[in-house]
Amino acid sequence: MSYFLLLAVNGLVVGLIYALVASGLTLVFSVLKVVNFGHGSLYMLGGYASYYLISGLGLPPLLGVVGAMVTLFVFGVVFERLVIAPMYTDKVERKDEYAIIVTFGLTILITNLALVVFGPFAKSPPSFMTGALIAGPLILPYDRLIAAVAAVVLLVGLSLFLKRTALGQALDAVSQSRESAAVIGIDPKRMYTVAFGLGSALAGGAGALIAPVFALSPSMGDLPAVQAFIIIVLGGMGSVGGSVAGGVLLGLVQALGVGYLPDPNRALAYTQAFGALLLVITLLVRPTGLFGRPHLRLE
Amino acid sequence: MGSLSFSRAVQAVLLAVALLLPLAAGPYWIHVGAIAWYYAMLAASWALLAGFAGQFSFAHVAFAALGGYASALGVGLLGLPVGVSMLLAIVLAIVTGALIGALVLRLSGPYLALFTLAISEIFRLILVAEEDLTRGMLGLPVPGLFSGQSDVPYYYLGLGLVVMAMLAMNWLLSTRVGLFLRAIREDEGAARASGIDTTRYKILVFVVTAVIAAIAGIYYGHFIGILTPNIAILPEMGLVIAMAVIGGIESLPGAVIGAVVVFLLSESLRAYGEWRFVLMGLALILVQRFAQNGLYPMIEQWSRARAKPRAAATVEDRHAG
Amino acid sequence: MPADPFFAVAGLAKHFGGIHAVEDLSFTLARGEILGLIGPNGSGKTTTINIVTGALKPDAGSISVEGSDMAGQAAHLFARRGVARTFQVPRLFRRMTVMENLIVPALSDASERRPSAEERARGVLAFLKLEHLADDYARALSGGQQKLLELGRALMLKPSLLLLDEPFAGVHPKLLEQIIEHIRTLNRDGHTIVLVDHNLDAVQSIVSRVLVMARGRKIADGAVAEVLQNPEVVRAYTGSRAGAQ
Amino acid sequence: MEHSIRNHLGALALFALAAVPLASAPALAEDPIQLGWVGPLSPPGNYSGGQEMQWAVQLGVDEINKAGGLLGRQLEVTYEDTKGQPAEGSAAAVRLITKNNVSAIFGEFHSSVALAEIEEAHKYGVAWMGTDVWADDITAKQYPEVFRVSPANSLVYVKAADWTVEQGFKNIAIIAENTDFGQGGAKIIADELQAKNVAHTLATIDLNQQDFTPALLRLMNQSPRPDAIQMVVAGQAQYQLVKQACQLGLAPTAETKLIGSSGLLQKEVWEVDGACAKNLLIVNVAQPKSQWNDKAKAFVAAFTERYKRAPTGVALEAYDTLGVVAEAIRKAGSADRAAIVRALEEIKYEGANATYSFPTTKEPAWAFHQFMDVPFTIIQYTEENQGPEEAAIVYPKNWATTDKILP
Repeated sequence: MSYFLLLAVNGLVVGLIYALVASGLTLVFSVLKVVNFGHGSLYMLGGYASYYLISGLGLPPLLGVVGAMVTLFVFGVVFERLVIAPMYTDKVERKDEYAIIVTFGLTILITNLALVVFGPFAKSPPSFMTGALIAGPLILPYDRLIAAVAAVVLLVGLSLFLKRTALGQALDAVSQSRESAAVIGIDPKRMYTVAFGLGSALAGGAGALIAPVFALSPSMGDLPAVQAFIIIVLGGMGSVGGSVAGGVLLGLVQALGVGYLPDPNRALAYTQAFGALLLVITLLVRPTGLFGRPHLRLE
Repeated sequence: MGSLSFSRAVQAVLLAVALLLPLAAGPYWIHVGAIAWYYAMLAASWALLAGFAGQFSFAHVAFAALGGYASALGVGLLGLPVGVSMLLAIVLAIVTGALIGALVLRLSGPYLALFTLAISEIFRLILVAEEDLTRGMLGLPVPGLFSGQSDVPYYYLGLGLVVMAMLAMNWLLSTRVGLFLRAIREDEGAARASGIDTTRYKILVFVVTAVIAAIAGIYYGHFIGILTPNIAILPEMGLVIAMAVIGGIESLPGAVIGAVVVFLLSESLRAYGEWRFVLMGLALILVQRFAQNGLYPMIEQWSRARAKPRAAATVEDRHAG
Repeated sequence: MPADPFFAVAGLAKHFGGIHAVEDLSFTLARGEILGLIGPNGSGKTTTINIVTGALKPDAGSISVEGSDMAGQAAHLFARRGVARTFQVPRLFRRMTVMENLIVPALSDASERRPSAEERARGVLAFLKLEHLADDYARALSGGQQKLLELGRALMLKPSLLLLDEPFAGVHPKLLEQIIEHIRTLNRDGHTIVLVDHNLDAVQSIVSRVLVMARGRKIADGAVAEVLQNPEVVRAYTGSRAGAQ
Repeated sequence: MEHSIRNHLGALALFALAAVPLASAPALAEDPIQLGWVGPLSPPGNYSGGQEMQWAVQLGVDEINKAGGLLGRQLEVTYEDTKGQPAEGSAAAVRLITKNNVSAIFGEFHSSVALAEIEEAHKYGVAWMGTDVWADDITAKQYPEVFRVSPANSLVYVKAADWTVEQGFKNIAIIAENTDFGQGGAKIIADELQAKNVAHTLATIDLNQQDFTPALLRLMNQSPRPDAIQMVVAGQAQYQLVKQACQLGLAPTAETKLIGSSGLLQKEVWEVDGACAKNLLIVNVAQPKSQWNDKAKAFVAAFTERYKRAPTGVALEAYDTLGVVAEAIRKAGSADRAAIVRALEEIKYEGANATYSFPTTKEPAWAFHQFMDVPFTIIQYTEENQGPEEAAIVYPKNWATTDKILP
């Protein structure tokens, strides 16, 4: 039983971290209706940004995270204005494909640039707090705990922001319907820029928070990006609450799968396949996601 | 019809260059050329799938892996003659292509992309994990097809396969099927309302492109002599997408030229290391941003405008090829 | 009862979650008839069109086309049976030429060859006075021209029943007359037509019979003058009528 | 027609641009001696290992050239990034052989890539010298052109497995990365443990994976808990394994030892793992500091000076690979390919890490052209921020600085 509990708690904590990674992707999807295939590289950039802010400018770790979010916000805004924005004009015909290609191109660009600029060796910013919380059978490294708590704070903050602030409500309105938002005087294009900037900031924040848990490398974003894709599909694309549920579900499935499948070697080798399989099945059986609001793309 | 003659002329010249290349180039460029044909087949068939039929799939290199591994295992595991093994691999590609095509019927846009990405990853993980069968990352040895040391036979085999794939796809596009695929890409609901059995044609296009990808993979495996699951990693898919998009996602010759140019450029710029891929990512974004239909159709259009200046530029012959 | 009910729906129902988009809808059409299907926004008109053309599967009910029940069959089979439609906002094959747009439905019949399809398409273009645009991309057409082209595309199916979803919405007044004229001509030539609009005024000059829907249900069905007297219709339209103008 | 063709030249220019390299000039006789290096410098290859190798080689090249070159000619090495992809490797090999006209090829980190490269080397009769590729198959093919300075899996991991048995471990967990290196090494260890009847479990991990906690929890809850965990992981995932095993209190502890691979010799281990890396045991294929000859000392000093980091075993191997090839050219008295191949069979070269020779014994198959006296140590970090050369040596006995494993 305590074994199960150990696995489950670990899965839960990791799942919350996953949800944080996915939150920016969710926000961008809900407002722009675009899956940002460059999300993983923004996450990676955030990790490095905080590393250099902490080690270069000597900022305290948590301020490094904030700095990374600001940096990535600016980056996201610029990228949206320069590259994504033309999508809303008539010049771009295949909008879905356009968005996939430019964001995927961003990944190729940034991942390789990172290799040249940041170098091939692993880097790691200092821990927020060394050691682990030990309570009975439970063992939780503090860095993970802090990342998970920060994830909850950021996710709750994001939800409140969307519900309670004028800007958030405007974003939410655009995510429900561009047309009606425009009717009540919201400029959807401005909201797209804001959403992409915020989505990038959230990706960067996630990378910065997770950097001390795992190490930094130019390819560190590849896997989290895939996991984030899985989560937003599980959660029903575009729903923050759904993403949290999706993240936790993914964390649990992976932890318990690795913990209990009979052949330990295969169980581990297939860790990532569990999530991918979950995505495949969800899209086939319940394309609206397990927890999310229904979306319009499916006829 | 200016573009038709233009496209024909360019393709004839390029084909002649390709045919004569082994006479002029050293073994290295023949080797590189032989690999370029692999990417040319993948890029062109992906362009048919994504550009013409609007099925933006991330599973295309997985089909190449399927073909390569199936053919290699047929020889190595089942002891089949190479020809039989290849046929078996193609049959497997037909079945799998139809299955995937049927599974994704209701999905489009980002959903289709994510679904195929997940399927592709699962397949790759199976290749890695089932090492008793596939030898995992150690790599599966694949017997060669020709005795002798020269890569020239492979080069011409690859070129022949590219030409045959192009002829087959062009033929398909010239029939009503080509029209239907484009109609489905433009608006699936309207296509159905126009009497098209969209299910049938979507499955068909997955089967056709899966078979071409599998043939590419079979060729590649037997040529390189070893297969690893890395053949199906996401960056490889990214390379194929970049090739097709840069060349022209809605132009089969554009995709082939894109594949050859991108691959040869990345080979000849090896001295620049990772910067090549930085450039490729940048090129992908810029082409998509400023020339959505790719560089080849742009050049085509430009040449037509030069040859026959006229006001109405709306008429295009997109079947030029 | 019409003399020749070649098209009949009975007990049609469609629910989305808790919303009853269409509930217990029955009506018949005689060959050559022209029917106005009207009702306020959200009354279930488009859902009805979607169901009787196979784009949506009904939760209950039957759709009989020339005697055979087609409820639940795929959309392309309806089209092949001659049930053709247009959409509220034109859904053309935007990056295909006008000619290509037209021959797609023709060629969906495996026995039709391309030359004959193109010839028929030229006939349709002549009828719609769009000959000069044959080689233009559909996306380059004006809004009204797009509506016309969509009508032409439906005609290429040699339809026995034509369902036009708000053919007048967003059309320039100059083209409006033209479209009305086309519809009249088509009806004269023997096409059975269902004309969907939320605006009764727009359709009453063309149709003789109207079917009124409100909240998914049929509330009236009959001659125009008669239906206009129906108190339920008046009630359904109070308030929404001004907005519909 | 003429007119239209002129208009088409623009399109052809695109193709011509790609074809420019076709026209590069052949090498002149008194040009530098050309050598080719192959290895991963970008993903999905193990690019950090490849980078260290490349640096070490360039250091050696500069030294040779500064001292007047080889046979009076300068030495020039073309570096090819093979990305850990076999197709890249074979293309790189063909390119080096036919275009750069190299006299010999050396390097490589990934066995699967090496296996593709040696086909080309064999085809063209060019010597190929492996730096850090461990699959038995490479030398087992017994191509006359193929040599290896690095250990074969059977050479090292049999020793490593034997050592764990000698230490009296009764229940060993093997964690291997899903690469040619990991899967190959794990299989050898598993087979050896099987042969000696020692209980073991195998777990394969993906290198992209970052969270191994569930797998480690599973090991923790195994009954009995493993008393040693042997990691056969080259990539950065190994840092994560160490950190997570330590945070869970699984290993390295008195109850469970943690044995890692040479990736943990890089200084980043302290940045990522901090105190957790203390008491780590590491399989190292380099000589201990006490055994360093002048060459090794000079190399380590020069490398540290130039690249601001201490070299690991891989760098030493890479440096020596170049040394071996250069020695063969000296011995052959020419840069002729066949002469180099012949010279390599007769060579006895004292490098920084060992004295190299390449036997022609054919039994066992992998021993052909395999350097057999690979220095093999197991070290243990005893202090934080320790360099590998300062670490305690626990194996072999004649080099050991301690007879006690901590903690």
